[in-house]
Amino acid sequence: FNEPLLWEKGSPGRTGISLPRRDVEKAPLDEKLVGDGPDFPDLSEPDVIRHFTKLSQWNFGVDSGMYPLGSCTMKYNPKTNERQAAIPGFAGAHPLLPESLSQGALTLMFDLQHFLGEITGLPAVTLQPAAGSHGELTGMLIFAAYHKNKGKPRSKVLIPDTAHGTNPASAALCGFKPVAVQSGPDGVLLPETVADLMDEETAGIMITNPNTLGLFESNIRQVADIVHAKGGLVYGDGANMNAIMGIVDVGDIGVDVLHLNLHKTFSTPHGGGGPGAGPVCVTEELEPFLPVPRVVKDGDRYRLDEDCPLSVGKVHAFHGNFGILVRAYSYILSLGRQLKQVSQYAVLNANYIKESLKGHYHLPYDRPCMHECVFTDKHQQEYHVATLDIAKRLMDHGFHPPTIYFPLVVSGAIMIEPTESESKETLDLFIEALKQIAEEARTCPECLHESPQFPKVRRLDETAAARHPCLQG
Amino acid sequence: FNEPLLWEKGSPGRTGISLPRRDVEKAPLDEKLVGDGPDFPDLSEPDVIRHFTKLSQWNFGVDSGMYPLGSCTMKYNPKTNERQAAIPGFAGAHPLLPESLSQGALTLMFDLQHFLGEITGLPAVTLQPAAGSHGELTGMLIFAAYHKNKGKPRSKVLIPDTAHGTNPASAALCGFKPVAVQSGPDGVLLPETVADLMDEETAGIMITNPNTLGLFESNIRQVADIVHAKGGLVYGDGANMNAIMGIVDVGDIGVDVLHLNLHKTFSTPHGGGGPGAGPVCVTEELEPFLPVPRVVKDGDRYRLDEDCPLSVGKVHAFHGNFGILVRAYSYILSLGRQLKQVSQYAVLNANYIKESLKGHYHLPYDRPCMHECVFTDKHQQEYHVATLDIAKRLMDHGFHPPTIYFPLVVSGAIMIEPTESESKETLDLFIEALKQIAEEARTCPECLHESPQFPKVRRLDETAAARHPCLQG
Amino acid sequence: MRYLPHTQEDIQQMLQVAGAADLEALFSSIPDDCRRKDEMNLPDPLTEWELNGHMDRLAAGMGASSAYKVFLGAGSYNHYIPETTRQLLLRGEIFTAYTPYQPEISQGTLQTIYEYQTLVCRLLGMEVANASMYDGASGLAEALLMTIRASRRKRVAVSRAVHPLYRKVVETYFAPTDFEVIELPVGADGLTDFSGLSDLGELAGVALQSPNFFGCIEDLEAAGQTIHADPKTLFVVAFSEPLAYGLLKSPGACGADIACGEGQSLGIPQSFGGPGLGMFAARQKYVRTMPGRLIGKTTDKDGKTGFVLTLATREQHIRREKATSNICSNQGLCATAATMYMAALGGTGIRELSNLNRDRAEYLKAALADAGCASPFSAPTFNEFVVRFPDGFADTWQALLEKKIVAGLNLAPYYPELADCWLMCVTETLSKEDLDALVKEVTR
Amino acid sequence: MRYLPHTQEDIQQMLQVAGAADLEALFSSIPDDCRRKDEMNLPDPLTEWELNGHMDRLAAGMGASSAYKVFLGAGSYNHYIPETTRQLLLRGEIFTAYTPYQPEISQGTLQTIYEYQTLVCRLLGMEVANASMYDGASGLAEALLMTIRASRRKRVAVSRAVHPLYRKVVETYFAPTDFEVIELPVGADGLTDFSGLSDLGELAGVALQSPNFFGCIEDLEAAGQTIHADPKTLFVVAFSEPLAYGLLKSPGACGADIACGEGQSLGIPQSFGGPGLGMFAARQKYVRTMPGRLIGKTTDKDGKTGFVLTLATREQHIRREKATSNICSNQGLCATAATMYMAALGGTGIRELSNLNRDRAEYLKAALADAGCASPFSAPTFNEFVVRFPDGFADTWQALLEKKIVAGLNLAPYYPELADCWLMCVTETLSKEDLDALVKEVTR
Repeated sequence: FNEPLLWEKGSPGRTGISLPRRDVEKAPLDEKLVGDGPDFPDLSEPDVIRHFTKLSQWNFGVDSGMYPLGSCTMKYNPKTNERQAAIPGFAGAHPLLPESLSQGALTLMFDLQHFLGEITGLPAVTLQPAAGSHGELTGMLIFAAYHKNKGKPRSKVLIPDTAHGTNPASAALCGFKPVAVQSGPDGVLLPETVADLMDEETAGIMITNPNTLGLFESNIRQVADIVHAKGGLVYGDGANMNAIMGIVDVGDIGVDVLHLNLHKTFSTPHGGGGPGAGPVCVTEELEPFLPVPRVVKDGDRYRLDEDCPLSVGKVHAFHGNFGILVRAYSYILSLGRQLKQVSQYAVLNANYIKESLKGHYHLPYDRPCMHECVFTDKHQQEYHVATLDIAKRLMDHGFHPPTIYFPLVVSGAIMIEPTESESKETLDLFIEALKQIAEEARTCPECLHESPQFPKVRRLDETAAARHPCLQG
Repeated sequence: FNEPLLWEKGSPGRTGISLPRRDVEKAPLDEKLVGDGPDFPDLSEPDVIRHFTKLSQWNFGVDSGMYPLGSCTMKYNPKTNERQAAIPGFAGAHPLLPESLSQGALTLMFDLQHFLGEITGLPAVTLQPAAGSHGELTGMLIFAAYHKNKGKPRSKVLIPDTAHGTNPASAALCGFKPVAVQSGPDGVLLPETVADLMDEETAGIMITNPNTLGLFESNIRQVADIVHAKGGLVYGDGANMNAIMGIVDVGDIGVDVLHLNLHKTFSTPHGGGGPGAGPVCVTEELEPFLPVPRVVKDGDRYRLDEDCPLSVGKVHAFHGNFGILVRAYSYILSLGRQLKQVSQYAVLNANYIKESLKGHYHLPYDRPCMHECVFTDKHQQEYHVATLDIAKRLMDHGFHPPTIYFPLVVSGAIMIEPTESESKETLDLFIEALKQIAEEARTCPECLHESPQFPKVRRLDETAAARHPCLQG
Repeated sequence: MRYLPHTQEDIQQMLQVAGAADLEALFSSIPDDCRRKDEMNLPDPLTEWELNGHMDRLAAGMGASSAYKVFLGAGSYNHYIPETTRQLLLRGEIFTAYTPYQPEISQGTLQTIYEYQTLVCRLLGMEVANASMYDGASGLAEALLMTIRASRRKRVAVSRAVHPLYRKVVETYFAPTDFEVIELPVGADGLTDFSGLSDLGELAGVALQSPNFFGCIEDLEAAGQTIHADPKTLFVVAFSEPLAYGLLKSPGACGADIACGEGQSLGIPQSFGGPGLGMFAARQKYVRTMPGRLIGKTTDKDGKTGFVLTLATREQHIRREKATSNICSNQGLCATAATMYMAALGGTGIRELSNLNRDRAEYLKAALADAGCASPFSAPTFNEFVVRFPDGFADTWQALLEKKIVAGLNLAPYYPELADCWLMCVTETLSKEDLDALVKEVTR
Repeated sequence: MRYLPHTQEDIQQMLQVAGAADLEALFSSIPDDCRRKDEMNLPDPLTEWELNGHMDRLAAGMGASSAYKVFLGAGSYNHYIPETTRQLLLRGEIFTAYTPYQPEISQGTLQTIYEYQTLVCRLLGMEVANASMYDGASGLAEALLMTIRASRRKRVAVSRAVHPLYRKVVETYFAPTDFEVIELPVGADGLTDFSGLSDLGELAGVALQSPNFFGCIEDLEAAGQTIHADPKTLFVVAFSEPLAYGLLKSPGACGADIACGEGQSLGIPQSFGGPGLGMFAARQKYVRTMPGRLIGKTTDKDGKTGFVLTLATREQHIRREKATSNICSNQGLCATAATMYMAALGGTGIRELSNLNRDRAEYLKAALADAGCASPFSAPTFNEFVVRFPDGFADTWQALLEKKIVAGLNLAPYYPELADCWLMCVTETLSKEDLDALVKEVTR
């Protein structure tokens, strides 16, 4: 069934909200400042409920089924976290409350910083960035401020071809020119390649580890040494932290700056696009460059410290996405040291899928993977079946497709990240579905071209959408 | 997509719940008392969430669309009512708390009794019955107790053929023999018919008003006089109260006992089968017979009074479905005197549908209706299309079907109750759908026989289900 | 008003179609002498925000478990409810649906209740469970009426150790009938005394409760054998704390013909006593005399599995005055909550939770006994038990309210012979620390 | 642990398939010298119930609007949020979905955000709105960078009456670039002083905020004319209180090229400052230089209407270092909340709510002025305003905290020249009674 757009519904004078009682006079206002008010449709409360209930039914979420979107870590979002974020003392707190009335929030932030420091091995943490790429930007601002403070601003940043897609744009925003680094034949960085490119004009390197092929960058120590030797810094994209909690101490292996995606590793929901949170963890040496205000502890009281002359400044008006921090904090407290199991099971699940499917789909790098594995459509191409077809057909089996055509280093990539939330039974169903699709590619390629069959709409014309953009109604 | 039964999922040792920390020793227990524990499947929290999320998607509720189930008053269930019922002070209250710690709940109950008395014109109210038929039972217990107290127990109860279906069973539970009363040619009770049947062996009459044809029993006063003259009582089935709030004073027109369905008239959700609440309102004369405990007010304190020697006793272990009372109370406070508008709009909507469809479907009683109207399949029978087909086809248009084959006095009845929640646009879509179906009956009857097409399952074999009952898995 | 969609323009257009001059004219079929003359005397409508404030204020003074340590049980138990259950129940498709009369668009409710019936059967060791009754008390009354239908006899016996409020409801249901209820006494150990049973003549059914009102675990196996000495007598096992059957031998395993009770413990808030959940199960052979709705498995016209309401010929809307009960609306959403809760607990979880309830209660019982406050009863108990306190405890109890402790239920109004006794309940929500604090306070 | 489904048996079976002897062996590709030697020093896992208690305790001491009368605004506003929005947002299909990269199974998110874009355009009088930025501050920084891209110039001007924390974020974003930010002064009336604008040379963009940080309503129409004297300069209108545009002339109507600001007021909890909603809209002609995601309407292969992410060639994952921004995750769920809130308000509702906010604020402003606490600024204001208090008010302010009143924001840290001034905010959540109480307290 169709659901009309909001403004195709309603009738002027209806209302879907309870307006507070008017208890004061109308105050006059200079007419030249007054507008007509927006042309919003007037709906009743049942209209609003039904509209969004219906829309929601056309959406697939983690609550609907397995969502193996590679590099996105679509794990279960615990319901208790929503309860915690909605506690009136948090949800109704103004960001500029006096410190005496903010101790609960500041305690939470201080503790969360500490936990993230412990998990990453990078002890100084800012919670201000509102998303992963915002964290990357913050990290690049720190790179810039660090080199500027040394008196030698630098102009380039090395970015491997297996890094996350956002990295070049984040570097560019800070005026750095991204320099691509090719990964080696095993899908990991070779120290010699980095050594060839690293120079004293280069601020450092941005490494995603595990990388977007789902492989651990096994030469990370050597690479870091090379970069450090030239006075550069090592940035870690921590979006894939779900693979290595308790397994790797990121600070110890040479990373100087790392952002985390709380909406990936730490279970906060992605909300159909956000909000996320992208805390940045750094070495003690880099702590002075972190954004202000910093949450600090004086005796048994917490306060906000603005007095950080080397700080990059502010990246968010207030304290970042605090409500998301509450959820991540709740998750960490719920698991504690079991976070190591999270990583172990995430990696177990990915390897189980990899081994189960490798006879059916082409596996470009056949080695132990971390939390995700990357296949391609190479075996299916002879039947004119492409990655896109395979992805769309998975919808008909009740699964969200994996990430496709990424990473770019692999042609026709199918990037599967199951996460630790999925049970063996679910993985078996998913594997079975992909095997059936591989079989169907041979026997009925047109079935795949015509998929998906079951969702509300079929394949959409994205080209027309971009050619003649219709962005509002 | 299918969703397996709970026990087809899971794996022993998994858990979906957070078990509290064990802080005491295990205490021994005589082995002969110890069982094996139930064979429940062990699921994880994400398993549980996905299971019930998926099941819910196969359900149609008021939040999904128009639900014109006649006599069921499927109006909008305000979300704020759920908030109120979940306040920890209410949701976490034990029913046997001392009165000093129950003042909030008792205040609410006392006020709700008062409001229901004001709305019905019957001043004495019990909130204890847990549903409409429980209210009917309570009413019949009062009938029995009243006559017993007069020293003359009676054996019969008159029940018109346009009354709600539950009435005979409720009367029978109290040992009364139900005596059917035929309604007149206009669909309403004739005083002379009642006069012929009423005698001093008859405890009284149970009248549904407006009746199940959606018509107001216009001779109610005369009928009541006849019954009262023979020492009988008049029971009103208030399930259709949504038609007459602020329009009719039920006590004033001769009703002695009336139950209300809070889950119909007062917006509390029906929950896929309940819980409801069926308060009973009575005249001052009958107050002594109401169930105990009674909520009474002493000065500015509220207390529970058990000292009612004529009371019928208890019909619920505690105070009835208190959580439902909270919702109804919230609804009444949200609308106040606007409850009259509720009835006006409910009746307006029903008459609008009746007039819009009467050329297309047979209308057995063509007179102004109250909150619902009753059509039949008479015009469609020549195409071998029956009420059931029409109902099932409505599902394909995104509507819940009306009540069908009820009331029994009308063959092939289609009983439509829109309620006041539905906007004119929604009614127009509904009318349009029914017109299309009438057209389809002529042009493509097999399309109707094959409906519904779109829900998860098609028509189900109810005969086989009853012949070989499979009631557990 | 945000719930009422009509604008003045809508109303005018619709009145025209309806052929009425104004809203009042819609009611022309109501005779003048039946029209209400006055306006309803109701308060001004509150805004959503005023309502929130008003309700928060009313609720604030309640001695609820959010603010107090409550050692009350007696048919209403404070158990933790997972946030998952709370959030799932708020899904509109679940809570705004009616009784699933149209199965094609009600498979969510239907499969859920089919699962509920199954889990209830497994918990109670029974063969068939209905979709719910109003509460434990009315369920027991209906069970006893069912024994009368099934046996065609007219007399039932009920243990005095059955919840006194349940017995009151039974009394109410039986009052207008010519059936008789006889009380079975309680022995010194706190268990039902069956010694006089054989003198009571032909009984339709015998009901006891386990754990009984005193928290004591009845020897159901022995009771079943005694009762079934008359093979036509039905053995009814009631309960108010189903969690006990995570640990105890089930009614079915002990020969019960009907098992019925209150299911509030299974994920349903206490809510000042309701809505709860009347659980009701029986042996298959009695299914056609059972009250309440049943969901059955079947197939659709394409052969696909689906679920429907079934055996409706027992019910009031079909069988009218010959129905097995007049019940219509039941406690569907509460049964749904219980299904979610049982699914979350699992077999492993319910075993551990059941043990933890008992172990904490045993800890308190022992600590109180050590402090000189012993139980008058020797029978083993589950998560509640009776304690005899020294003279003057009523004042202590009252004083403890100030410290936000509700130290159990005084039995005087229910059992005059136990006027100096209190019924104490301990669930998993009270920690050892809470228990130690209580012992310290009551023995101060 | 209830989030982790694997049993020991599952793990063994899977390890076998994966070809690893144990869980540690799965990590064989990590060199030994990269393996963590110690265990993470994290606390024991809390149960759900312990977590609830812990969080309730942390939150209990907060000076939140549930417990305090808070007269703070300054970019975060306490507005009523309908229960409908809260409950709808908890629907799993909405909040557990990712960015809608697969449109066939994301039409819920996509249609919602398309509706959001449309309502934002209507509110701000603009032609195209994106799917959101992080917050008002970063949105302003991105808007200024966009004026640089669009104009190919290198200098922007920002009013000193723009939120000081937003200006700090702008400063941060501009620090590593070779672009320049110039501050425009504030006049004695509380409005931006444009008198020196023509001396500033070629400007890429000029940004002001209305209502500005002092609550004053800028004369956007006049400002637009002044700024557009140079036709290549983009006029950027920022805001922190979008509710004002229920009443005020929209940025678009006044000639704005970009309108951007914080949308937290539209149905989003304050949450100690985030997550909020960066609203961002522009004229159509600038669409290809805009940052952020865009949803467009299109058709599927059967010709059915549907929605997709579009114009992605501006974005980081396609265009990489040449992207219009690096933004990827945005504030989607907050945009969804705002859509629900705007849908519930409607055109009629937002007008009345906007008026009520202003009228209540005017009432307080007048009452304080009567009591001798006047505003230093004469310009009209919306729902907040600056008041100059007599010496010693800082102590009064501190004392009022004890009475659970937070009496505005002292401007000293932000504007040293206004050290004796406080910014007071009044929304619909503060009643006349609350306002009278404040006046009484501060003038005591």
